[in-house]
Amino acid sequence: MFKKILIANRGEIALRVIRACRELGIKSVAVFSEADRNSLHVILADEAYFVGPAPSKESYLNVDNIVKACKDSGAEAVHPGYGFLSENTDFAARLKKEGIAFIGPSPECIDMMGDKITAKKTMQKAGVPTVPGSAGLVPTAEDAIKVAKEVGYPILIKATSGGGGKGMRLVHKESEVKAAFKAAQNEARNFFGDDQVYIERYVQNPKHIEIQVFGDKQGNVIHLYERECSIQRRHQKIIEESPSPSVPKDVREKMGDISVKAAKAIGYYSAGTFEFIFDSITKEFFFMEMNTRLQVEHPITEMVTGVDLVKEQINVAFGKPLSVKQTDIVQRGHAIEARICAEDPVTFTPNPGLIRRCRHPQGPFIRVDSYAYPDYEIPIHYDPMIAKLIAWGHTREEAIQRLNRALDEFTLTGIKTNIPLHKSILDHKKFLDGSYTTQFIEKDFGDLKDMFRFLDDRVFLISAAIEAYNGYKERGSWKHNELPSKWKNVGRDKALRG
Amino acid sequence: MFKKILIANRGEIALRVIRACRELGIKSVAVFSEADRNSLHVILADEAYFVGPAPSKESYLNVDNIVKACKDSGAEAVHPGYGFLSENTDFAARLKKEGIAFIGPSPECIDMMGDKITAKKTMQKAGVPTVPGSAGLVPTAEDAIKVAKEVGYPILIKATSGGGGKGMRLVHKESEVKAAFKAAQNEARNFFGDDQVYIERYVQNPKHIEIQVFGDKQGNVIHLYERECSIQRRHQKIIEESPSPSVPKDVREKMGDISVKAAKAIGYYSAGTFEFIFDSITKEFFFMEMNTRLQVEHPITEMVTGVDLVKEQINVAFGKPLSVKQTDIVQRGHAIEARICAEDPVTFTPNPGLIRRCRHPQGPFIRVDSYAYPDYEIPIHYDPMIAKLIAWGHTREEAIQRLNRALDEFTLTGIKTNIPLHKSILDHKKFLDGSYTTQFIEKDFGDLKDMFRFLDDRVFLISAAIEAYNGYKERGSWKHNELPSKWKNVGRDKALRG
Amino acid sequence: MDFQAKLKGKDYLIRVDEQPKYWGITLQEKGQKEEFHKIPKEHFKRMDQGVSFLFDESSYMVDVVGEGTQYTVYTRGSYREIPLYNDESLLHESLKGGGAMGASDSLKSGMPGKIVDIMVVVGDNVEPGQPLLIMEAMKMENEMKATHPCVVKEILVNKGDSVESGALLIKFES
Amino acid sequence: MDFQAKLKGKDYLIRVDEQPKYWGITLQEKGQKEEFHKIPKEHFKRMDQGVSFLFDESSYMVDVVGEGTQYTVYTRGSYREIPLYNDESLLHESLKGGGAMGASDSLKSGMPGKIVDIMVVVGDNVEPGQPLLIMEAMKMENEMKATHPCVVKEILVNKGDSVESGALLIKFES
Repeated sequence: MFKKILIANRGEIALRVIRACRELGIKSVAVFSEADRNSLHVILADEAYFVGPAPSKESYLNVDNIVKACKDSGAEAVHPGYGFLSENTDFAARLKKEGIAFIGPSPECIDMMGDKITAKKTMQKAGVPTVPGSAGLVPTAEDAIKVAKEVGYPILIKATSGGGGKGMRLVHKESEVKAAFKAAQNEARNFFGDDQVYIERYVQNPKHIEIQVFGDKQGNVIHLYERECSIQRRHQKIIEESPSPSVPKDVREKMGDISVKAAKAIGYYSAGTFEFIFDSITKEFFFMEMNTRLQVEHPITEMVTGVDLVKEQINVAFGKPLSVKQTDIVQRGHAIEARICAEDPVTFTPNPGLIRRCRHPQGPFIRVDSYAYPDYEIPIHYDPMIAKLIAWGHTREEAIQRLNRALDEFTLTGIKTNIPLHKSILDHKKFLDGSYTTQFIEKDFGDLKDMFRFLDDRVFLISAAIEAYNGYKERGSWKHNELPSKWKNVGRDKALRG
Repeated sequence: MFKKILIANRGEIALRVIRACRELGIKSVAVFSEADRNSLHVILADEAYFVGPAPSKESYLNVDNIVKACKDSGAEAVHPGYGFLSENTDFAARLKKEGIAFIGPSPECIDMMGDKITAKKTMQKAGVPTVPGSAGLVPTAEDAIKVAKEVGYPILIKATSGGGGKGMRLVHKESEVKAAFKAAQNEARNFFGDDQVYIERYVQNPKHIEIQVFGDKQGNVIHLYERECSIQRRHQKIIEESPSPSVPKDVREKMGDISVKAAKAIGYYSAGTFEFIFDSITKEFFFMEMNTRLQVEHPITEMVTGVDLVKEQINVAFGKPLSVKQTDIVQRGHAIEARICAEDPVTFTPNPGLIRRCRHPQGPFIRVDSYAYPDYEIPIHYDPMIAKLIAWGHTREEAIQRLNRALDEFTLTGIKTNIPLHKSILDHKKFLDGSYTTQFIEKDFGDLKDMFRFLDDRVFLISAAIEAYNGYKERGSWKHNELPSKWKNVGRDKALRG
Repeated sequence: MDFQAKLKGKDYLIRVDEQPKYWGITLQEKGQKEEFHKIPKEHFKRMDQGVSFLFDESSYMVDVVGEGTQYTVYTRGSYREIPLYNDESLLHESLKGGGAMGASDSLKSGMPGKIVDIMVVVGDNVEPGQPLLIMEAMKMENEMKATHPCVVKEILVNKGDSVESGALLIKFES
Repeated sequence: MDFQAKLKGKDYLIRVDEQPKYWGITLQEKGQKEEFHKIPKEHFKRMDQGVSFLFDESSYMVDVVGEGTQYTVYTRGSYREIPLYNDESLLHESLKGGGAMGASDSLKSGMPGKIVDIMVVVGDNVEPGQPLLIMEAMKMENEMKATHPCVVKEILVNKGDSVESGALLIKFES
């Protein structure tokens, strides 16, 4: 087995890989940017190497520096996590050249699936159904308008190198095309250094259903059933669950079989995910893209199947066959994941800053993957997701109840988080009955401010008033007995401003 | 369903019950002594009532105060946790009189199993094999010597009201009987207000195997297989696992069937545990006692079966039938629990005090039930167990690896804990091959100081020296340049004292 | 000590009366009856983890951040932002002559981040919903739009600037 | 600054040499070769959670508690208790005339707790292994026994007393 693995990532996913390494008796090497010297992955890894300034381009995306850290530490393999260099063919190829194992699929598979047009064509050949769209790249906004007329609105403008919602824009009518096209190109250039885009029809009433597949270098491929990730905003997933409440047993098996067949067709090994757009009425499904990496939401699959996907990745990268067969994969119970982000739950704007108090949920059937700790300052340079909270239950209902109580237990102060949003989603009729689609947040969720309905407002008002009083008292800026006491009059006669 | 439940306990088990209540949509009421105003169960419960001074007798064991808190809060039911009033017939009977539901078995069952001699006779009648011992109570040390001659050394002197190792003494030869007898009586009087004791033969090479049973008021009884709890010191469990590495499949089924039959014979409902002494060579098993409450180690059963035992207790107390049938109970994978105690791992003396830093393990297949938090002062009045760390794995080997990495991740400073002891046990040949018995710690474990072998001592030495230097510097009590610099001579010529 | 507070668009009056053993709290929502709460000091206890607050027989671990007239109160995974004025600070605000929560005549950044693009110039007449600038923080681009018709008076940042939370970005005249 | 330390029965000499950008640490186990470590200050970084220490290309979060000559160092779920003397404190100890880690002529409590029973009286000749008193802490009774033959000189506690960790309980003469 590998003796030492370098993790070319940060945050919770770096912790996830460190844990797998520890359990396998492998030394883990963290890398960190200037902004991350205090980050938990540096603290928990066996070793830690500095790889550059705060901006990702100069550190976590800096291939030379990462390779140098591998050589300095003597790491025999690299786990890329998700994001950053995880789906970068050049990086995978470079490691191959340097004689360092890449824990992921072959560069050829990354390449093939990384270009969304090639991916679509390949999948069509392998017999996987796909959504109608542009025949290839769309060079200008004018071309986009032409293509859109053929495919029909609404359309999606998508970056060929994009992922995770970056470099993607939904357009409902012709007048919006120009601005959206530019925005998608800008974002794509900014994040991926490549501004090529294409166009697809936007399927209505859609659900996001994805199939986890896993292959080894011996040619075995299995699937680990589906995840539903339809609770999204701006194509950023918020809540995921497995199994999906909408996919019938026979469709689930069919989606699994098609995915395994397709993965075999391209000689895929390591963890991979086939994303489908699923019509909640007709139960049709269309291939969207394949993610050639570990997904953020992989824990829900682990919770229902009992399989440790990261350990399997490491084993497969070393050349071992899969430790489980398709017949060993049984979905037991139900798992739901909530992505906890440092952001304003009403405006969705990121809210990095200093964490004051932090206490994570614990207890039965709760899993926490978090890199938050008290007095940690969340850097502004990276993703706002600071934790994943996963609950398992015998039934979907129980899993929801558990997630709810774990959210109540989660203490994270000093920054705003989307916990109130999660609480509100878990309370929504369309979530509870499973009928939600990817348009849930935008169309069905309703008044965002309503998410602050769960607690007694008086608790907040009284706490603020007593602490404000204590503040004045401690600063000595106010003398108790000298204040005129006209409260009742004020209360009855005078309105507050604003 | 109940609208409000009072939890007559503290620490991690109070948190466990609060969580079950939250998931079921039931309001939880905490009670707290003077020493526990800052304790986590007070913080996490929906409501909290003061029940008396720090000593347990005046608060958590004070039936009148607990009943008053029930009435003040309007709680319809009481969960007693383990310890304290959990196996107190008078308490259960008093609640019945007051019209408050007791979440546990009937007072009659508690009574019957609480008196260990009656329990033994009842089980013998129900066809359960038992260990030879005194026919009844042993009033004096002289009687004890007589009985011991018939039964044969080594013997155990046990308090009839005892539990958890309290009021119990192991005696190897006649000369030790007198002191041990007195000690057992004292402890029993002190903790249970009852100094009656009896004697049993001490089975050699023994394993502690227990069967979890569960009954409802409709007369259904199921078992949830076994737990092995042989890693003990002074009859206090340290590590537990499920399934046991020593119990063959047919014996496991037989133990389960006998336990279910016995529980049915006494009309048992709620959670209960049959403790057996298991001969690791002959695979014989003898009934030791029945615990008529939730066990500390119940999470390992939850992890392998997926059943939430506390929720089942609440449902059954309300009158609902069990939510699962015997055929639904499948052991999946392997779970191990480590009890994290505030104690010196070498001397086993309790080490209460102020927790400085505290960071709990997280990640895949790890469960933490802890009431520790940073800057919390552990009171001296209660049990030293502050957390339970549970790991699940596909195999026993994986569960051990996970527990190991989670122990490495556990940061708890300012107090001594038994984490180094756990690390050492998990590294021991007899633990790894599963051949350990209840005598493991005393006979096989070896040099206790050896548990400090895992980390580079230089890290500790250098850290201490730099921080000591910083301390001197910050206090200004030392001037850098004035110190004579004769280190090399000192280093080579002069020995350290001590 | 008397405070005026605002929460969810409602106005409140809160009197804090400190006694040796308890807090006397009088709370009144505008237009509603006042309610009085006698809160034993033991029930509002400052601890390292925040304030442990037993209120209405419920237990909360509360964290209050802020000073002056802006407070954020966190508990049970949620939070509230509460503007809070006592007589003195009300006076203070009135001297400044501005409505404390009045209509916004400027655009401030709601987060620390980087200015990616600016779509307006000084003198522009902007309509509600019109994009003003794009900020990037935590890998996310955020388009900031006008909320009411106004004229751009001054732009205080340049493309590429890094700004702190609360920084003034654009001034308007209505 | 020079320290003498003791760990696991071994004696060490440690020199701490503070430079603007690094710590120069010379470490020598008695009878062994000395080793020098140049530790960049960025690699031994005080944070709220303790000290983040990158040593020998491994990462530790270390918490050091203590002052004077007794330190406890915690990391990765384990800890070490380290007596540490610099020249000045060695001098200090020698003035007191007692061997710092010499044979014990007294019984001290190893934990905060309550005295449940005392089995000896002043003047008793006690043998190794003989029970002296019983302390209770966290529901556990602990019998404290003599480690070497001696005579009870003074008993400083009474049955029922609550005592702190480290409190002197019984004095002996050998």
